[in-house]
Amino acid sequence: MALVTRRALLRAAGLGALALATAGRRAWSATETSTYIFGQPSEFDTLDPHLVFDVGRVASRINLYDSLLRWEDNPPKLHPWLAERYTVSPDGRRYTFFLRKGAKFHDGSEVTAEAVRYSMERQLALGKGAASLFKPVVEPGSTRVVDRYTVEFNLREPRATFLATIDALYIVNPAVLKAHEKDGDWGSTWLSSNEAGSGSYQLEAYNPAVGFTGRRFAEHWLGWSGRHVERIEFRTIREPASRVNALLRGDIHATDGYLPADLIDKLSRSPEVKIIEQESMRIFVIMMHNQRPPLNDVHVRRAISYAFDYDSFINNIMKGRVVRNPGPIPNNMWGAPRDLQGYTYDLEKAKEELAKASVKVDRPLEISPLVGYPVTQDAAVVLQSGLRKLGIELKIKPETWPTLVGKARQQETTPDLWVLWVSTYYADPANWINEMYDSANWGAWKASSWYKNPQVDALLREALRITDQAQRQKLYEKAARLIVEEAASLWIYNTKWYGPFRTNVQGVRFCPIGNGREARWIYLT
Amino acid sequence: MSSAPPVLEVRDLCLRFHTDQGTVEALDGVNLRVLPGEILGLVGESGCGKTATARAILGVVPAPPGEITGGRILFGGEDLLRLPERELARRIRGRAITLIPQDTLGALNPVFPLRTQLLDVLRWHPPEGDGGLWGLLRRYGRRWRRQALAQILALLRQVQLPDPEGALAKYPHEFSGGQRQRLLIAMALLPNPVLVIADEPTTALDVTIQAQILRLLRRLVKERGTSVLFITHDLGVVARLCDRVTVMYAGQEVETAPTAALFTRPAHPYTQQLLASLPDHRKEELEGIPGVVPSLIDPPRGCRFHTRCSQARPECALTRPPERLLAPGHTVRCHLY
Amino acid sequence: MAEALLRLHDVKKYFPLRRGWLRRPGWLRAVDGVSFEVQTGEIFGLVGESGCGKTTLGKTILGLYRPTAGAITFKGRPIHALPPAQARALRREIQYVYQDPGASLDPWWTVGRSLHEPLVVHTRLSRRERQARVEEMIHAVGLESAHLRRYPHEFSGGQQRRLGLARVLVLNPSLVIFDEPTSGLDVSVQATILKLFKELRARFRLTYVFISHDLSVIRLMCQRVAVMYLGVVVELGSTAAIFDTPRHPYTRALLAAIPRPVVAPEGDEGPLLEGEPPSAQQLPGGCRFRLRCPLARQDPCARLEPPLAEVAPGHWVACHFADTVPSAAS
Amino acid sequence: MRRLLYTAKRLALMVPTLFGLVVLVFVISRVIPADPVALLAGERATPQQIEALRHRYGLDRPLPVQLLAYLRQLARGDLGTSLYSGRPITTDLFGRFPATLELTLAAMAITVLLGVPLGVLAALYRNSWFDHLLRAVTVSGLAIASFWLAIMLQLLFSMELRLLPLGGRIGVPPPRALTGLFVLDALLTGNGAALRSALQHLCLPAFTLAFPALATVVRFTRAGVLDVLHSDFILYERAMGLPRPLIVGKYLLRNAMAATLTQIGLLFGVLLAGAVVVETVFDWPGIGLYAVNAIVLSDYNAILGFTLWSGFLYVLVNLLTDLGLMLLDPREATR
Amino acid sequence: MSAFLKQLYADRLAFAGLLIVLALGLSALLAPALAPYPEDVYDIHPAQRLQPPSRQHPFGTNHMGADLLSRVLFGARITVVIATVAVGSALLVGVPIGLVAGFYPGWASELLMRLADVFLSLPQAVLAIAIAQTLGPSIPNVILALSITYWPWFARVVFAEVRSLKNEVFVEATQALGVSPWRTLLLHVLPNVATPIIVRSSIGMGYTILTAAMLGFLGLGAQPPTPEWGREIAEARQYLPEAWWYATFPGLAIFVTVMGFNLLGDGLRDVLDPRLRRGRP
Repeated sequence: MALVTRRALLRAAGLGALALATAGRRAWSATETSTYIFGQPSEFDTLDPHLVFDVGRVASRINLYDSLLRWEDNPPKLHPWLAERYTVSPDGRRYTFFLRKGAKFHDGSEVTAEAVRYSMERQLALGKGAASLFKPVVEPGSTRVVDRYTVEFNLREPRATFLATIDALYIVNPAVLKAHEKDGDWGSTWLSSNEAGSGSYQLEAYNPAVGFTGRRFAEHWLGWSGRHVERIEFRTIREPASRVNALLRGDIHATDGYLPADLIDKLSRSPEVKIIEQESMRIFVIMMHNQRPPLNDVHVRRAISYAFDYDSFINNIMKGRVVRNPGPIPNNMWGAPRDLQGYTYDLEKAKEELAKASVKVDRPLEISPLVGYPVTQDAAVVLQSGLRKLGIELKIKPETWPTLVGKARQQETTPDLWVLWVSTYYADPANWINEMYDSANWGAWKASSWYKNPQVDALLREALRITDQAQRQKLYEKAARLIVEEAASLWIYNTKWYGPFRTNVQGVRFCPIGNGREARWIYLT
Repeated sequence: MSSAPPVLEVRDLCLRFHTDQGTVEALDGVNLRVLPGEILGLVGESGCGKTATARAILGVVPAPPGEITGGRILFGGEDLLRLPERELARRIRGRAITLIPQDTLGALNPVFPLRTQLLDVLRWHPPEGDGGLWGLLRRYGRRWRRQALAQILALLRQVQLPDPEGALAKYPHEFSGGQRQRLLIAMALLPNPVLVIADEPTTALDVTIQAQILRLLRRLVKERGTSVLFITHDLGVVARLCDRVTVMYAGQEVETAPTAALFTRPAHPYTQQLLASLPDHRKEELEGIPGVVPSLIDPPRGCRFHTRCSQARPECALTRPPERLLAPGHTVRCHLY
Repeated sequence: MAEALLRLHDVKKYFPLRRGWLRRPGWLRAVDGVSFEVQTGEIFGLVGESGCGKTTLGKTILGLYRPTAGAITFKGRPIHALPPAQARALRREIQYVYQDPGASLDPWWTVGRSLHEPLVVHTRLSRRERQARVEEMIHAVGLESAHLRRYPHEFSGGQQRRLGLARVLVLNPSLVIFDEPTSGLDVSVQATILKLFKELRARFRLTYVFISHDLSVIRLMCQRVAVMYLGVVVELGSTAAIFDTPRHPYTRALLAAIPRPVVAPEGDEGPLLEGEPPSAQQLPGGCRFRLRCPLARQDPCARLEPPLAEVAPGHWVACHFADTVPSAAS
Repeated sequence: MRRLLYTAKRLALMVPTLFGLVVLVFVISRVIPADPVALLAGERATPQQIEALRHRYGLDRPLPVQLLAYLRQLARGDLGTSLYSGRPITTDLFGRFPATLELTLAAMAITVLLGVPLGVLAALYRNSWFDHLLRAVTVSGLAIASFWLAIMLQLLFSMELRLLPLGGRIGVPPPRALTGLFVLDALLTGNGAALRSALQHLCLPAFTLAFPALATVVRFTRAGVLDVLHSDFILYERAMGLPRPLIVGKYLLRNAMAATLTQIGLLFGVLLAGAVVVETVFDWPGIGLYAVNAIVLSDYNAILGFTLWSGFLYVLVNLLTDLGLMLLDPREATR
Repeated sequence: MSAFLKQLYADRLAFAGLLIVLALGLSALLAPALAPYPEDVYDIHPAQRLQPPSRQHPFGTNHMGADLLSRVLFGARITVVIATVAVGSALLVGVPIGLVAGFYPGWASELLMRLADVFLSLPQAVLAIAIAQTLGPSIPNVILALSITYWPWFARVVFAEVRSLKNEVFVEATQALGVSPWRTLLLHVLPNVATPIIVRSSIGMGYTILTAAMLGFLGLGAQPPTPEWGREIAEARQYLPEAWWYATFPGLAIFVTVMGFNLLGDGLRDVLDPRLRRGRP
């Protein structure tokens, strides 16, 4: 009775809405070619490039700011950017960058070595975002301005990954920031809603709830080919389904490439949308607490690794849109052993391993998926189902990302297991294997498996000290095998990037670091 | 006794209420006449149909559950029961016939100041020939309002309401019960009606206030020559106020007489026993009426009093006694006569 | 003369006034110095218009209100400041019949259970003994045992009065206070109820305090009467004295205002009071009746509150002009 | 004068309630099991650094001292800083409040403009088929989970029929900000495209939000009108020959509205709470969505700020309701 | 009792409400027997994910390939437990507070009611969100949050009823008879406020179920694999519009259940009102 009523009511309301909708169809379609609109999955809480260092909100950094070097394309290649060239001292501790002349900030002033020095000091002082990359090697105050266009970084020790990470240091305009500085905050209150960069686009409007728009910076040092857009808009649309619908209807031109598989399927059926498929470097991992019983027993960890139904997860739930990644380094990154088999779903072997274990699994284990990321939860449920068949109870206790990051800092508070992606912050195996399994990194969330193996430690540290890639590759492959052998974590898949774009979007250059958010190459037809 | 035609004549009025428990025969052939300029008392105990009669005359019996099943209500030669609702509201209610209600606080709208309520009564009951839309619009004008307020104030002074100017802006709850009753009298007299129906207007008041109000009401209506149908259960009030009395019992009228005659020579056994029930220190023992008022869902046939009547005869249970004239103006319905 | 059953001495009951949110201090002087005695076996009438404090006084005697000042003695024992438990125990002897006894019965309880309750609380009778007592009483008030299984709303107004009476009489009290026991009743029912009251008093040797605004009922029922006006007794005396030779102008006006079922010649209604009584929250100084009094003068009425003085044996009046008032009423 | 006094009294009564609210929120905030400071400190902070921060924010002091400090901070209009964006919570809330306000007002408008007439009609035609139909609708209105209704509406109107946008607040560049309410701004600036888009985006969320409230208003209006309909003064007004439209439209409605108005005040709380889920489903960038974001990010300061702000609004609206009631019914002021 | 049922039966909607509530109780109790695939609460079959309603799966399957009907049935358990415990504990706290505060005016009572007012000065759902969020997502915490936010409603209702009951003549009359206050409170006052308490409880069950579902929807409630209805809907969102059944059926379950409690509450209000109550002959 009530249902019929409601349906009738809906139909009536629908007729009313029809009148509204047909009248305004064109109004919300982005048909003009001068503005590029991107559907952004998460909000830009802050625009300060030194506060945030995540993949989701890279767009404000990469489009409004420049760095010394920039990763482009896939596989990623490091291109000169604000710096024309650089030199490394023989001991591998001094990096000198030579800036191109004439690069301008948006206020018209020139980008100088002082700006680079200021940016590094600011990044270190704020202690957030990319600071974790530089803190271990760059002492505050150690950066030197050689001349107006030359700056040198003096590292504490040789670091093979320093170059790979230097694109994470975004150069800000010191003059502007000093003008807005309050109580020694390095201007961060002001910069959270404003911009002081030299990037390809300059900020036009910003509302944390809605997103931001940028206008093309005509005087950008790289110049413009003529194939570009005048305005860019990154509009926050949190729900994946909403983004997909907006894209299908043409409200937006593009959205993120890590959509749930079902939605990618749906998009791929539309003639108005093209999907650009790229190998990415974003591995999906279930961390295990290697120091806490019963997980400190390698047999228990192996049993758990055998209890996850990888194929079912990848083929059914992920619809085959990801690839199995059996080890700690993305398959498509050098350093990943080509022939590594890894673990398979095999309950018999799992039971055997359990039998070999010296400790009994006598308590329910806890796993924490990430709130707001359904795939992590799905993985937890799949593991839960497998472990249940071994007689192990797995409790699911979702936590938010910040909470987990906080908890993963200490052994006592780190959950038994937790689910996450490790993305490409810089294109080097160290981004994964070093940060995750070198016990020197204990205390950072990436290292929250609390894995410790002196042999692995030695291999990984050696790999950081030397710069020869072939040599490093061998060290990494060896370390990777050891880590997999000891089942330090569950490595499940490496993401593929399925960038959905309206068919009139051209010039997309995907790079795992920028995730296709860099707008400067894009134009509309 | 005037021989002029009655202002209001109710003939054989029958009224039912349909309830969950059954059909209540609230009125079963009620007759009464109000003569020009007189105050007719309608007296009876609770549930005897006094108020239902008043509502039927005003045409405000809630229907459903109420249903008027027979009779006529003649007013100025017209049968009010046959008038359409619109006509009733326009010409009769609040114009030719007005009401003084019992519950003074409940009857006044609590959220409007007095002025609004008084003005609306006047505004919607203009003198004949000014009923069109233009007339109505004019009556929302300032000039009409000034005149109307003057008229209202004059009347408020007549009912001796203290501070009449200030009273206009006040709300009902800001007056005492006695003051509200004065107000309601003023409101009832405002359209200069032919007939005022007063439904137990002094029941809730203290005796000293009641005496004031009764005296005021009698003076005002006598000055204006307005007829009054005064409903009460208090025989003392009847004696003080009314010219004639009609006594009702269980939905029927049983006796009508000039007031003095009723108290000195009550004819109907019910009237007699009612008078005997009045507390009187000179009598050693009080006489109540034995038994209880019959249920009106399935009322006794014939004379409805016969179940409690000490002088009942067999025919009393069969037919309702016809009206008999005992003396000029004194009629009774009883088989004894 | 024996010791009075109940004695009130200068009893006052004030209620604090909360006016506005600032709680300006102020008192509603509901009962403002009342003294009288009630003899064993008599019916004592308390008469006055609404707001004169008669109900408050009744509840103060019962102990539901604690008097602000003054003393109440019952059977020679002061009862105005008893601790709660003792005050409750005293209610076995003093009972109160509410104006609307139907409302004084718990709607969820059968009448029988309600009638049992006083016995459960005050006695250690067995269930069977209680039942016998309750049945005796229900018959005494003219109802039947079958009625005990019904609920209060199933009774008519007159029957509810009888139930109320039965409920207070099961305890066999010595003093019963009636609060407007017949208001709202039709005269024919009122007559039978009043008759019942008289019968029961004789049968159970009760003393009544009869609170009413209805002078004719008071005159019929009571031996002695106190007339109250705005919290004080203005006249006190035998029924005959009050009704035949009223001394206080208020009593006279009250008597004149009663509508009597006698047709009087036009205009002969006697003196009517003008105006309305002032609010008990803002009493005038001096005599509190003076604003409506036909006899009032500036001096002494506005200056002095007249004391209750004996003008004839057993006849007390509180008026400066008690002597000058013509002693014969209509 | 009496009205003024009444207003003052109501305002004075607000103070202890607000104080209690602050204490309540404070208590909730101090039983947090997780450690907000650890979040604030960043990823590689040492225990010493965390301790220093704890000291800096006064979190190592006794609770009463902290409460005092919190009160002082609130007195300055400072709700604290978002642990995530680093901006003052007040800035964040004020930036998003217009969106919520617009949504709430639209829902309230639908509720009142539709609910009151429907309630009056249902009462006047009691027990008719219309009344029964309306009863069915209102009963379901109170039983439906608003997030589910929202999803079902999206499913029908946005995904299947493709008539209305799935979410968001506007599909074109927003109109120049004058009031922050897009519909109003678009009207004021004569921006037709923005107006159309804003209205289209407003349709579903406003209706979703309004639906349960609508049910309440219809029920209470109906009950109120029925109550008044049987009152003595309506009978008296009829007996005094006032025309029915005047009685219904003027005398009856004003009385019946008292009950409805009280409900409308209470409903505001329902709408505010409803906004949390409705904004989530429809991606409406208001304070509700902000709160949900804050939940996802464990941004305690933001959640508490939102809670406090909601409580404040709610108390304020109830105050306004009471004042409205006083204007509507003069007896209120003397109570 | 039979008279009571008869009256309830006469009010067809209320009776429908009673039937729904009984059905809910039954399915909660008998979920393991009724559900076609009771194992699917834990088990997953990714190969059969998101299948539309069919004979094998009348409600279809979810994104893990579990039978939705089974999960909805088991969800009734969670719902019944959450609502019963939350309303029950709110009742245990709120009713005594309201009773005592209403019957014994004084500063302590005033303080208690002021405290209730403070709780009521926040929209209940907002407060529940704040509490559930600070406590962390789990069913006990949801119950706690709901109880903390719901007791003031009982206290308020009971307080107001007791206040007006105190002015009823029959309560004063028991005092006049010399009945002790505690006896009056328990034997006379409490039964007379039973009706509003029962009605409040029934409607409160519906309301609590809605709020609990909302918390679940926001991810503040039960955790997987618990088949809680609100969370199911949240999970289902990303599979719309294709897997329409996934969001539809848990929502319908909420709708029907809450409707049942509301109808029952409405009906009880009429049936239990002592003024309308007909005594037995």
